[in-house]
Amino acid sequence: MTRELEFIDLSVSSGDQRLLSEARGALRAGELVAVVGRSGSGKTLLTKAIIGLLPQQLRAEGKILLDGQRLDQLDEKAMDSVRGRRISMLFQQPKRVMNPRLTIRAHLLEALGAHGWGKARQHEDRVLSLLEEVGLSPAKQIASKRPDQLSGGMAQRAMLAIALAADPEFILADEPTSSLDSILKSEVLQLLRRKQQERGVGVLFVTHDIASIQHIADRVVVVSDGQIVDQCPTALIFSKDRHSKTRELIEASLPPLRTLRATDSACLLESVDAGKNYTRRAKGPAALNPTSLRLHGGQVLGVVGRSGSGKSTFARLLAGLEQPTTGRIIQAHHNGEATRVQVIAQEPYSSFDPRLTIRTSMSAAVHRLPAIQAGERMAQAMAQVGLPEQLLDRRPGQCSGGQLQRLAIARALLTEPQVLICDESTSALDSVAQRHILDLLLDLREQMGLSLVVISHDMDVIRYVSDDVAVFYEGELVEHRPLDDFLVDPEHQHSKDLVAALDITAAVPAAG
Amino acid sequence: MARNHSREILLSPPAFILLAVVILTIAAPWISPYDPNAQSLADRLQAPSLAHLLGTDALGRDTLSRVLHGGRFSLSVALITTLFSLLVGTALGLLSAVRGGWLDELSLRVNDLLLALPEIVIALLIIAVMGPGFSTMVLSVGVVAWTPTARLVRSMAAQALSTHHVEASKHVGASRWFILRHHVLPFVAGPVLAQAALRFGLLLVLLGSLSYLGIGVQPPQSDWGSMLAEAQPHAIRSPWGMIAPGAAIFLVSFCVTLLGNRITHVLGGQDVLATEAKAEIHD
Amino acid sequence: APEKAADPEARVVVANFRAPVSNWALESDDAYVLSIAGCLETLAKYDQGTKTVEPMLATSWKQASDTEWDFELRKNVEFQDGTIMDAKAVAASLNHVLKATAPARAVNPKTIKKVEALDADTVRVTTPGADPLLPYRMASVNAGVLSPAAYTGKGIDPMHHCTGPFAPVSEKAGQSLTLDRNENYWDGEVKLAGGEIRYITEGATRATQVQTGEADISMSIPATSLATLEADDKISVLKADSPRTSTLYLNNSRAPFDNPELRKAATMALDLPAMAASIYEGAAQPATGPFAPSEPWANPDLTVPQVNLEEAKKLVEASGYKQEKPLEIIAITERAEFAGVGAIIQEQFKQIGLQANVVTKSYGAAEPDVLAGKYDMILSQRNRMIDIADPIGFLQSDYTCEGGYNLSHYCNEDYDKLVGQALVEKDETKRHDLYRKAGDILAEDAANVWLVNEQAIDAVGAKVQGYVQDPLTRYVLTKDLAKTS
Amino acid sequence: MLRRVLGLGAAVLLSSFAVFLVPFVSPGDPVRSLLRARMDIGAADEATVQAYAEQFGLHDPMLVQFGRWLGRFATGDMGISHISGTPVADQVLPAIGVTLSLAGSALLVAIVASILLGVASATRAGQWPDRLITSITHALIAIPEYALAPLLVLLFAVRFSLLPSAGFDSPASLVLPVFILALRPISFFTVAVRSGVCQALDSEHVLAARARGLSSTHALVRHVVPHGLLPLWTMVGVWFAGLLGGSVIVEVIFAIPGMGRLIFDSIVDADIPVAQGGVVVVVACAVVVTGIVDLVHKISDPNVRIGVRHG
Ligand SMILES: Nc1ncnc2c1ncn2[C@@H]1O[C@H](COP(=O)(O)OP(=O)(O)OP(=O)(O)O)[C@@H](O)[C@H]1O
Ligand SMILES: Nc1ncnc2c1ncn2[C@@H]1O[C@H](COP(=O)(O)OP(=O)(O)OP(=O)(O)O)[C@@H](O)[C@H]1O
Ligand SMILES: [Mg+2]
Ligand SMILES: [Mg+2]
Ligand code: NI
Repeated sequence: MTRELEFIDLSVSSGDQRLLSEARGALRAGELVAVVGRSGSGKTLLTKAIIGLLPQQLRAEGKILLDGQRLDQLDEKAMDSVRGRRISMLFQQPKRVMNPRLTIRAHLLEALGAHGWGKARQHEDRVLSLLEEVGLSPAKQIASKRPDQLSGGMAQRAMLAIALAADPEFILADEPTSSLDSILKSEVLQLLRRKQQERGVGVLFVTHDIASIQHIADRVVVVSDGQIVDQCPTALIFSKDRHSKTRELIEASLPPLRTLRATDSACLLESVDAGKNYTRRAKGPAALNPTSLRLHGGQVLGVVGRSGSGKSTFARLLAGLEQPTTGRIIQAHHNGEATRVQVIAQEPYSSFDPRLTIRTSMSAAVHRLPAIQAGERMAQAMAQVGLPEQLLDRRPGQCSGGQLQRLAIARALLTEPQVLICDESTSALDSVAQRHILDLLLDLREQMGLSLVVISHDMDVIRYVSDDVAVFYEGELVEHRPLDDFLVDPEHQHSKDLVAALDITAAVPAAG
Repeated sequence: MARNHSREILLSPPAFILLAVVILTIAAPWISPYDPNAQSLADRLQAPSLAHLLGTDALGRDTLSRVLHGGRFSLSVALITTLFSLLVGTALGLLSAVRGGWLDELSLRVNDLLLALPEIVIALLIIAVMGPGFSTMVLSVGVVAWTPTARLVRSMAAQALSTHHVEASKHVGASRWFILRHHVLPFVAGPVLAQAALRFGLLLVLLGSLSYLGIGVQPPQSDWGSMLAEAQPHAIRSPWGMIAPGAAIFLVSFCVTLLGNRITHVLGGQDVLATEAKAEIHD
Repeated sequence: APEKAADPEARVVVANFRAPVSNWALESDDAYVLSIAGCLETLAKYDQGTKTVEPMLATSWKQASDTEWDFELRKNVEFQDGTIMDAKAVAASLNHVLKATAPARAVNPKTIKKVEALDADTVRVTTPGADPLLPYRMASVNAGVLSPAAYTGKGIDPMHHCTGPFAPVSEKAGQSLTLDRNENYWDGEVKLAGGEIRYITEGATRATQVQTGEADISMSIPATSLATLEADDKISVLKADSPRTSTLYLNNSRAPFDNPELRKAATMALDLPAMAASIYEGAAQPATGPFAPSEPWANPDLTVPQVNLEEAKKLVEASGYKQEKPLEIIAITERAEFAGVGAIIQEQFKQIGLQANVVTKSYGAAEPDVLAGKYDMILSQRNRMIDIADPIGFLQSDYTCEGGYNLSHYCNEDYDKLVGQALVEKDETKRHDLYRKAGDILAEDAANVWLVNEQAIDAVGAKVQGYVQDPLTRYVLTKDLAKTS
Repeated sequence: MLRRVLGLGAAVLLSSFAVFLVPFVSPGDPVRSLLRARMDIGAADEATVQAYAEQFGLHDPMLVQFGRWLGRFATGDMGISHISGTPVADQVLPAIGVTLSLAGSALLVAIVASILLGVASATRAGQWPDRLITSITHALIAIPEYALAPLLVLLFAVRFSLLPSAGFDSPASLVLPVFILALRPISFFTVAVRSGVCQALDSEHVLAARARGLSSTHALVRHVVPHGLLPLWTMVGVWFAGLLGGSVIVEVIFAIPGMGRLIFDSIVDADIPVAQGGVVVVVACAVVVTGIVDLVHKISDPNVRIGVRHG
């Protein structure tokens, strides 16, 4: 008999509000099931409900069966021996879910159920072999590190080691790759898939990005507004007659198509050997080594690179938010006015003051104009980003992430910029919202001749929007070329990895 | 603060009690049954009776009348001190958060110093210079009392200023005043108000302790603290003299703290004591 | 019931109102603490019962001349460290006090010129002028005698360096002094095994301590605690006339109280018995004049002034005083009860048409103005026998025209003449007569309003035996003090 | 750190100078005040005052006197008490010892109590035990200790004879003063622990630990409480500093020869070297304590250690 984790009529409610209603499904050992859905659709609640760790104020109903045993009827103590041993979890932010005070070893020992005195020594071998298994070496050294001493990719691997520690039958993975850049993402995905197949574990893989799992998942479950609206084997998910929500998700995944781009030759912004060193000591590694680059009117420049490679620093220099320590940024002058540059931040929710109405926040950009004129300008900007004017009188908490990111763009438009810098402006959004924002940006360029600098760690995004690509690696601009050339023939090793990652997800064999 | 918020705060039991106490003390000259200073040596240290609802003190003065009149002094000193420290603390806290640099450094050090110096010692220093009295009490406590507010405002304002949305506002050209008015003040106001309520309660107790030690209000004027000190020797024979002013201090301080807590609650914040806790944390 | 037998192993805990602050300097009030502790002894001793000066460490004394006194020392007295108390040691002890920068009230270069050892057992004390009161001075605690080893480079070390029935063995700074019985005491067997003097400056706390049994004897119980302690049958409360009179000092040197009529009116306005019964809880007697009635030089014919508002009002009118602004009564904060006293006086003055405000100040803050004559009234309190058991110092400094502590700025030549005579009068009866006459003049002139004579109140636990109250707070741990188990 | 040390130096100088000024600005002759502390009320004559002032140089110009004090202080000498004539250190050191043990035990009690109360109420957030504890903590800070202390003495010392009414010698004599001193810190600490633990309970790493199969008590002990106590330690430092000289009332009521009282009395008596010494020691101790707490905080909080600012 294959082992099976089944949930029947599982509902989660907060007060009278149903957040998840009557979900039904099953996960067999050795199977990787993807749960996809837009942000807020209830994917996380589903996993938490299964493992019995819903927040206090939420209530779950329905049956959860593990090999026929009712988990929902177990007491806390019995549940404790299920968690970790038979079902374990992977999370989106590995660093946030580890105790910053404890070493990786301590976390692993804890997962092994061995945090008592004297047991640590006995389990040392197991700890090391687990770390090696997930590709973390030298294992001994890494075991003694604390979470904040690891990079994102390493931390996610460590998290996987912890999840595998007690040899569970099932793993519930809640967006474990969405905080990683594309290279890491594909690495971790492959690793997860490999382990899952080696060990015959059943994995419930939660994601909002249907494209990323198309080659690894056995089955797909689509969640929308708290309901499971569709489920089928992965191969069938792309057929035209699926549920509309499924279609929406699939359409949002970025196609490698490219629209026609016309760049005018006027140079708006130029970086001449601009570099930045935050540390006072000249010896220390610079955040950004001297970089030279030109930005033309109507151009879309895609900027990629690992975390910490200096992308944001470069953006801040371009926007004039920071003074370069070497070189300079030259703004072109037209009719006596310098190029206006605006920045759109990554996190939509934190870029508006939660206490203020959107109108008040937006008025910061036009507070020098008379009230009537300011109102007109705001209305105009709202129209440009395709939002109804009523939204202005809401507070950020009452808007969705996608709406807020549009509002942030509208606010930037109020200053009539010529260059818009989007620093990871879509990475906090689900795939559908992301697609909409990217399309909006391309529209704006088309209509208003805006130049865009799009910073992203996601090669799909870069490929979708860019005319030219700039690759940063360890504080250095290592490659700057038109997109076409770049995709065909990347020069730098890192660029090669990036381009390869675009295909690697596809190269992982699906279980047959 | 939205209208319904104010209602939620103002219609709570502690608010009612406080309002009642304030009205009673303001109306003291008209409603108190006796002249608070009228002595009747024959009727000293009486237990509560119909004639004297809270009994009489060692000079045969009516305790109820004295508690009512004493409240005028206690409450007004505490109020003025609180307002004083609120103004000074907010101004300095904002200044050091916004300006930073040496000003910030200086105010941090002054804070450190005032934290380390015992409050009563500071009060003594000022009393030594100015002699006891109303203004001395306000000043001697006020000199230290602004520091928690300043620390809170500084840390809250710094927090507000370091948010992404302030950064975003700055990018689109918001003026300093715009940021202060829309992003900083609304963020700071709630906790500061709540803290002021808490401070009021604490100051009421502290001011009482000055009077109790005999370095606060000077007879024949009296406040709750000095009434306590006067009544303490007779505590066994006539506990009412102690219980009444003690309970008054406790009640007002308690209610005002609860009120402060309610303010933060309504604003979705933490316990008012926790804002104080946060204010204590500084670098 | 028959008395239980004393326990020879018992120790007595005394809650004292005074803490030593001057590193046991004998010229300071620390000498009182050592005396109370049964450690420090003097050549002579003033006996409250017989009202005479009696031998102590000296067996006798005689005047060699007007200014020279020879004290014959008791033989075979040993200090607690085993050394012999000889004339050299005594002279050295006294000379130490004489040389102090801030000299003692009774023993200082103005009253004693020099002290020298005539032979092993005789000490000669020379005074600058004739001083019939010298034996009184030698009975003052400041004239105590310590072993030469007590005088160290760092100050005075009293441990095992006295002659008394108890030897100090250890001290907890700011808290207490522990003593053990002196096995070799010259005056016979010591009944207690030892004792402890606790320094507790808060009166209410002293009262509580005897109530809980933590202390066996509590000295100077505040009036406010009296009723509670008297209600407790495990405690006996002892009272005695003390030489302290709470006084409303009137500024005789400036308007309006330079007018004797107005001063008399003030006297008549105040209801002293009511004051004594209320604020002082009956622990003080309404004053009849400058002296307490039990003092040998008090005029027995003086009575408590009667309240006479009518007469007082008339006197105020007759004095022609037009009140423009309220007078000021300074109540010193060192004495908590003065605030209440001031409030009562304020009320009663109102009835005769005198408006007054009470201002509380620490004595230190008030002193410069008061000494300079810039005040109306001050409530204060004076110990007439703080230096010696005779009021001459008080009469001289407080009321003569040139007196150093003449707060009321009183000046009357007749009075000065009487005091001058008393200073050199050898005969005690005659001297007391002169005091009485001087006191009568003060009363007649209504120099001040003497409010109440305070009483010394000690509370003693039931187990204590043989405690004799000393209103001058000099003796507590004595050889005869005992305690049952 | 260097800044802190400089700040400490400045703080010590400033505060000792402030204390030093008192006799110059307050009414009354400080020399007479000193003499009165040695002997009961009564005016010393001018010659005595002169001689006494001379002995300690009290009639020298103000700055000369302060300079002299500074010079001595620089060599580690806190001077001579003007009342007892003995080294100030002999009075200040025992007093700070007393106060350190008093404040230390009060804080210890407060820490233990607040951890118990705070964790209890955080883990039952919103239920009746939480509401009860919250009301108690708010009531505690409103209690005037000068009213409560005499009442407790009446109850425990006089009525039931369970505890000493005053003094500072036996452990029993510490019970009441420590309890009273601990009240206010208990309430502040409890709230801090509660909110810290609540936050920790909501944090993802606790959720993850539970998902790893850790029982709820185990997770509480290992992950929640240590994290939830972070805000507590800073508060402990601040309170310790505050209590060093701020326990005058309790010291007066219980006849404890501590620092608060020593400073209070010496200012009243104009014994300025002692007051200066006391203030210097209190301020220094306070700064050292907060420094230690900072250090502990830095070591125990990895976020602070690696220099990440957190809100
Ligand atoms: N503790 C809670 N109390 C009330 N509502 C909640 C709570 N947690 C989640 N919700 C609501 O439940 C819904 C589903 O949330 P869930 O976290 O499962 O979404 P998700 O699919 O995981 O989204 P994402 O992709 O953004 O992680 C959302 O509307 C959310 O607002
Ligand atoms: N304000 C600052 N002070 C000091 N160092 C900084 C600061 N901002 C960035 N750095 C450092 O500069 C380097 C480059 O950072 P930057 O933010 O430009 O990277 P990034 O490519 O945008 O990374 P990510 O993808 O994580 O956003 C990093 O090592 C970072 O730690
Ligand atoms: Mg989720
Ligand atoms: Mg970045
Ligand atoms: Ni911190």
